[in-house]
Amino acid sequence: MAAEEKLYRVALREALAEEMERDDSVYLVGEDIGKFGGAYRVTEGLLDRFGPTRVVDAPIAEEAIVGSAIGSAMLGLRPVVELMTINFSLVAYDQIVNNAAKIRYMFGGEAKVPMVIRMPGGAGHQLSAQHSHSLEVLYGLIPGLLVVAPTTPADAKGMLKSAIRTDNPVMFLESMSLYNVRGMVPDGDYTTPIGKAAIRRPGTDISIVGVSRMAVLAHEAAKQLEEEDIDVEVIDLRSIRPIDWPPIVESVRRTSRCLVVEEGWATYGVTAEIAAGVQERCFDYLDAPIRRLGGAQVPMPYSLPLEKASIPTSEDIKKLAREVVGRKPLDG
Amino acid sequence: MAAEEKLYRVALREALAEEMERDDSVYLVGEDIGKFGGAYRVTEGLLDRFGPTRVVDAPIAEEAIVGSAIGSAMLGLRPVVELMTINFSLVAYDQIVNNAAKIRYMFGGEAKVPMVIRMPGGAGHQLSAQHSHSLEVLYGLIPGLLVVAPTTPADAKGMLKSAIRTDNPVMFLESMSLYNVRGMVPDGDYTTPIGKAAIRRPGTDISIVGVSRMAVLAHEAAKQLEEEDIDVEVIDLRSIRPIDWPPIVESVRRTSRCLVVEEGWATYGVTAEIAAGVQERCFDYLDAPIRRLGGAQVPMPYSLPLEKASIPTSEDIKKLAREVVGRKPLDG
Amino acid sequence: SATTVGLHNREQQMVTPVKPPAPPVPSVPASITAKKLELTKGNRDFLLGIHRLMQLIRRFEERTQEQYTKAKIGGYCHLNIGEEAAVVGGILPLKLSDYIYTSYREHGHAIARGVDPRAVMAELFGKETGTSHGRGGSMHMYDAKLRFMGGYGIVGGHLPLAAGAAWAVKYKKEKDVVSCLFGDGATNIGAFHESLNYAKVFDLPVLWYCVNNRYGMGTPVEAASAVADIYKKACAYDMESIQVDGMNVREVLLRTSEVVEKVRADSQPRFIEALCYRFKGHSVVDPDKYRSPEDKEKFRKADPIVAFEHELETSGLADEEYFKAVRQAIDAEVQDIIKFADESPDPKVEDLYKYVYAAEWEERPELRGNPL
Amino acid sequence: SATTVGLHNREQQMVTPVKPPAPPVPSVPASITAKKLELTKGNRDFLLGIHRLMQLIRRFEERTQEQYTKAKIGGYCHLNIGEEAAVVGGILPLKLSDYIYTSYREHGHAIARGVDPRAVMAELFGKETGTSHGRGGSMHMYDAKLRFMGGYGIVGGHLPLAAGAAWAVKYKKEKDVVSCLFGDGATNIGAFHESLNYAKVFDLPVLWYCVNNRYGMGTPVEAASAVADIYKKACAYDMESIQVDGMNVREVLLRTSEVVEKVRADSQPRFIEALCYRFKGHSVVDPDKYRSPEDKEKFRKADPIVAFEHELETSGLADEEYFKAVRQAIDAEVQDIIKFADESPDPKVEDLYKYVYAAEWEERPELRGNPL
Ligand SMILES: Cc1ncc(C[n+]2csc(CCOP(=O)(O)OP(=O)(O)O)c2C)c(N)n1
Ligand SMILES: Cc1ncc(C[n+]2csc(CCOP(=O)(O)OP(=O)(O)O)c2C)c(N)n1
Ligand SMILES: [Mg+2]
Ligand SMILES: [Mg+2]
Repeated sequence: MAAEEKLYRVALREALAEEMERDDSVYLVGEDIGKFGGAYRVTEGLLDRFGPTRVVDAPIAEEAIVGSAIGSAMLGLRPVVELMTINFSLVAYDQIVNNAAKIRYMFGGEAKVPMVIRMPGGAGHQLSAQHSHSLEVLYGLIPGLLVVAPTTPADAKGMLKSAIRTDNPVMFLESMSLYNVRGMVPDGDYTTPIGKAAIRRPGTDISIVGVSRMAVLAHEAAKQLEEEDIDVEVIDLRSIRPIDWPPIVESVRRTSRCLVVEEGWATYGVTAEIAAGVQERCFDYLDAPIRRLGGAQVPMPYSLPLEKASIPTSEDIKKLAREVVGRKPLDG
Repeated sequence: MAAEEKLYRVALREALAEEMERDDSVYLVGEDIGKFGGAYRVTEGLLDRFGPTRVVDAPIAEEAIVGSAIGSAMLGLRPVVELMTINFSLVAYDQIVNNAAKIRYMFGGEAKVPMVIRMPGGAGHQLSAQHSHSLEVLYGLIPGLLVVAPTTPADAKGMLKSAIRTDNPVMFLESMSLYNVRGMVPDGDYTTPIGKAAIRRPGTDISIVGVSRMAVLAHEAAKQLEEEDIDVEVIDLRSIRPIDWPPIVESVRRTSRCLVVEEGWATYGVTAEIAAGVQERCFDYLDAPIRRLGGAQVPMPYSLPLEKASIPTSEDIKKLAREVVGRKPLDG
Repeated sequence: SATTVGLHNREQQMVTPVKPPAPPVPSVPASITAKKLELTKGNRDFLLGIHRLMQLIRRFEERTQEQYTKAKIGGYCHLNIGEEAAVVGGILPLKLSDYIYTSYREHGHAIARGVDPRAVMAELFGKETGTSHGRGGSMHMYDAKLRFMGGYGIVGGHLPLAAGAAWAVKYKKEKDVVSCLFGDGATNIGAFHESLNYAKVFDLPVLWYCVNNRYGMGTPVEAASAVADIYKKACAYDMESIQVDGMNVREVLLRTSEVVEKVRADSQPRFIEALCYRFKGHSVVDPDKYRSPEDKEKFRKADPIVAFEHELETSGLADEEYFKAVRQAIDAEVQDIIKFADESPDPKVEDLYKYVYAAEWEERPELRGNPL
Repeated sequence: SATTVGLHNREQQMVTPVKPPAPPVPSVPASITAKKLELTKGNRDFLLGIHRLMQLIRRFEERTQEQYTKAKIGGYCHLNIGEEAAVVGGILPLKLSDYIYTSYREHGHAIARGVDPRAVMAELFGKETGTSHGRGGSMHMYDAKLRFMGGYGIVGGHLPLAAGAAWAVKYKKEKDVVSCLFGDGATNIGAFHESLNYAKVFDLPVLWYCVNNRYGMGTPVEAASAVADIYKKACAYDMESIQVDGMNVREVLLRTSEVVEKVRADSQPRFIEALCYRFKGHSVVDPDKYRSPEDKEKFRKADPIVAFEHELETSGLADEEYFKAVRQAIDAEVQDIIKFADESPDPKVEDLYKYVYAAEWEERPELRGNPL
């Protein structure tokens, strides 16, 4: 298939525009997504193209933004909400958990809530404590939600289309640090399924599962570890809920070693579930404990050196991967 | 030490009253905790005893309740907030995560937030989807918070006193289903430390770690399993953040088998962290994968039979414990 | 009893003589005018229909309380007793094409809307035949056909949804009104503010309908709200707002009707406060010790059903014998309703995971979590 | 430069002749009356002190923008340029025993309060000598001694805290006022509503001070708020509320002073809207394409510093030469401030976990999570 190199943010924009063209019931709502062009410029130009009924600049009122999107979805529209960052989703957390995720079930299947909430997360921009969150687990925990975290422009576009088209509420977790990443994006209309992990690199010595941007870092680390003769299989989790266990399990059974990496706090983080689930499913195959890497367990500090010390790097991944690979198996 | 049998709710009430007597800066705030007596009658009688300045009936405005408590704590008071149930804490989630937990750090240690947020969680009362949540993990995840879940009247009293006395924000997770539980409560002033798990029953065949009410159920299950010659060690997690690893690790290294149980959703739940952490720390000692048990991954249904099918029972615990114990070790 | 089934087409119906047993919701004239509410012979059937609906709600709720005591019903359970005029008067003026969002105190709301009372009771019993197939219970009734968009349990949490429904109506260039019912206590929470502002900023056709029953649990309005006259809060949104006597069903009907049609005409949100009184405790298990007997007695004297009966009697439209017959008929009807609920089947346990997700994700095993 | 250190005891000080370089915050008379603000010789020092403070904030912010471009400062960074009258006028009338809560747009707020501008700049540079020891940055300044209770980044999120601080003041039977500053956009979020209602219900001594700079990011007030005159929103809380010309520092000082003392006297919350204009983009990286050049030009003509200088000049209290000297002195001062920040040490990486918890839980290893 023909493809072209594009920015992650542009791939997202294309998905939005194409879905809006395709389906009149799709509209966008968020703070400063129109005239301002979007805090991270994902929606730039869409107001001019689709007008203020379909690209809605909302007041700073996340409960109303998310809640009204839910209400409109119950009436058959397909809202795509942009929350400026994941940090502000906490104000709307009740709406997401108690309404978006539950309406279908608590009304016995009589209603549905086809909507997407897009928002960037992550740290690394000196935004300090209140504005540097990963928090995927807050949404991964909730039955009724689908939760994805694409890491490539191609996935960003394809998964956003899938998210818009499904009849379920989807939390679409972008990463501030990925908006400027380039990658090949297939031409034309395509979707990338929700619920599927991606093997980014095959390998035989260790399986590294990366969450969101950490999948990208894990890939970098893997390339460098090659020089040390460590052959890493890199799995991009992509789908936080549901978790795509089969490729992870197949991989770990093959490599017998596993490391899981996330940018946020690992204690009670996404990596906890992956590690717990892998040991359940691969117990007899493991030659070393599954290790986890996450951000420092602090509210994110502003100071650049402190912030740097708080976010996992590919060096950290390499170090831990070496440890896991170096660990003698039980019968070794 | 002399002791007396008391209800869990009464033990809590005593802790509140005694701490209010001891320290003028302690006050209570919440919805209907005064005239109404508290939705679960924990604060009954305290308004008469301490007056409306120290037992504050607040409007239905959880952000204001929690946020104002934080503000008052910054000025040296020691608020004890009652949120009617954990479900309503979602509306105040931003206040808890972005203010209570972060204020000290983001202001470089210049401020502190000595406060307690008490709230009951759990299911089993046909309260359906929006009112049946466990969600310990939402708070366990957050650096800056201490999070406890006492299961006995003695712990309820002693840990509440510790929570009120520490200079840190404490999420104090009660359980609707435990309010009417009786247990011996020591006389006089005592505290039970935060951050410590409790071995409820020693055993040699399997370690079961229970979260909140599931520690009680695990204990019941253990007694019954005795008849099947399965000797269970029961660990009551008690402290969600921090996790008290040493006794858990010591136990699992001894029994070589581990089961973790929570009432809420296990995927991305508290049990994920415990299982992940145990396999990291006890890898060479394990004879079977660590298993987890949690509630059904559904918004809680109202229907009694459906609800029953959604909440772990001691039968479920027994069944899984048998499986874990029955599982042949690697070299078996 | 087939006659208790909700009327989905009541607008098309002619005004016919109402004899008990009758459909629970009276045939509503195309528009409710002062003339239509005059205590005249010509209006008799409609007026008696309203009375009957109020009585049905009252009796339904009384029996609900009793069934709760018998453990046929569980969970939180909030009754509309005392609020019948506010409820019926607030809901009947809506067209069937209009939408309703409401709170957990909603049995009467559903019945007034025409939702089959058997389905309401069955939901309370947690049965598959319930409005939400037993998944929702007392707080979460739903009827898509009647655009009864649900009862919600988080105070204030449904107000943003109502704004969004109105957004959708406008988006689709339709002329429906979204009515959002909530309590006095709900006006103190953030979502209230955000929603009203949102509705005004985007000219959304919402009727914000506050049932001020003077208490949020044990807290009187004036202890929780800086402004005791709730309707005045609309000033912060530059929104037309009125207070109506929520004990007087004819007043509520008339004024709500006027407001609904204004909203429809200009797609501007408006606010109504219906002042009434919660006769029972907050929920069926509330011992209600925080209100003085005098206070309760005072309001009991203004019982909206008694007051309406008095009007009907004084104007010669009905007499005590008629009321007695209605009560008896309703007794029997509610008995049937309970029987229906009681005899209905529970949801199947194997359907536990049904409805968590829609469409291609429905009941997918990977969404059941750890398949232990 | 020792002279730039914040004055912690300015109330006790006598009004002394102000010659640059001088303390950034002028000595404030015990009460700011109309008389004290008259453009007379007797008030000269005080008035020039105010002018100087406004200039300091202006220059500080200009250099902040520049330092950001040089990557000395990171993160989100919001300036007070254009808001100097609203900021200085809103903050100086507070006693040093009063409390301040504010938003992320706060450099000028901190400086006006008397926080050492070197510590403010050092915080922007992420240094250990910063107000928050480099942990907070632009959005999270704090100074316990000056009761500057912090800058907060979640829109509206600090309003409940301010209500709580006022609760504590009342609880302790003290007579302090809590001033809470926030933007126009913040008045649309739920926490705003909850906090104002809360403050009124409990008679809390809060001054709600809205800096209406006419935009929330790219969104003009009237596009986001149902009521464009923000001060009118206080009607929903039965709260006294005024709008002041936030480009006129003397008006702001006078009227704020009156309101602060009213709040102190009767422990009733009050509301002030200071109408001004954000001269720069929302943050230093905002290209600000959404406002017309004409609009910007219009407001630039009303520059609050220029306007004040004009008053001072017309009344013969100062002349262009003086203003030039002040500017030069401030240039040098801010240069020193930057130097201080630049030369200050970074926080130590080994202190990463310090301050997560207080007291017995500080730096406990089990709270670092998985010790990998
Ligand atoms: C956010 C939230 N906080 C608290 C509750 C608990 N609660 C349920 S009903 C209620 C009182 C509501 O009062 P009002 O809005 O006047 O409605 P009413 O019950 O009188 O109909 C409270 C506090 C809740 N459901 N949601
Ligand atoms: C809850 C929340 N939503 C969104 C944001 C992103 N944001 C930061 S500042 C801002 C605009 C605030 O406008 P206003 O209150 O007028 O203050 P100003 O920036 O003009 O001083 C927005 C939307 C945020 N910080 N918090
Ligand atoms: Mg009420
Ligand atoms: Mg603004």
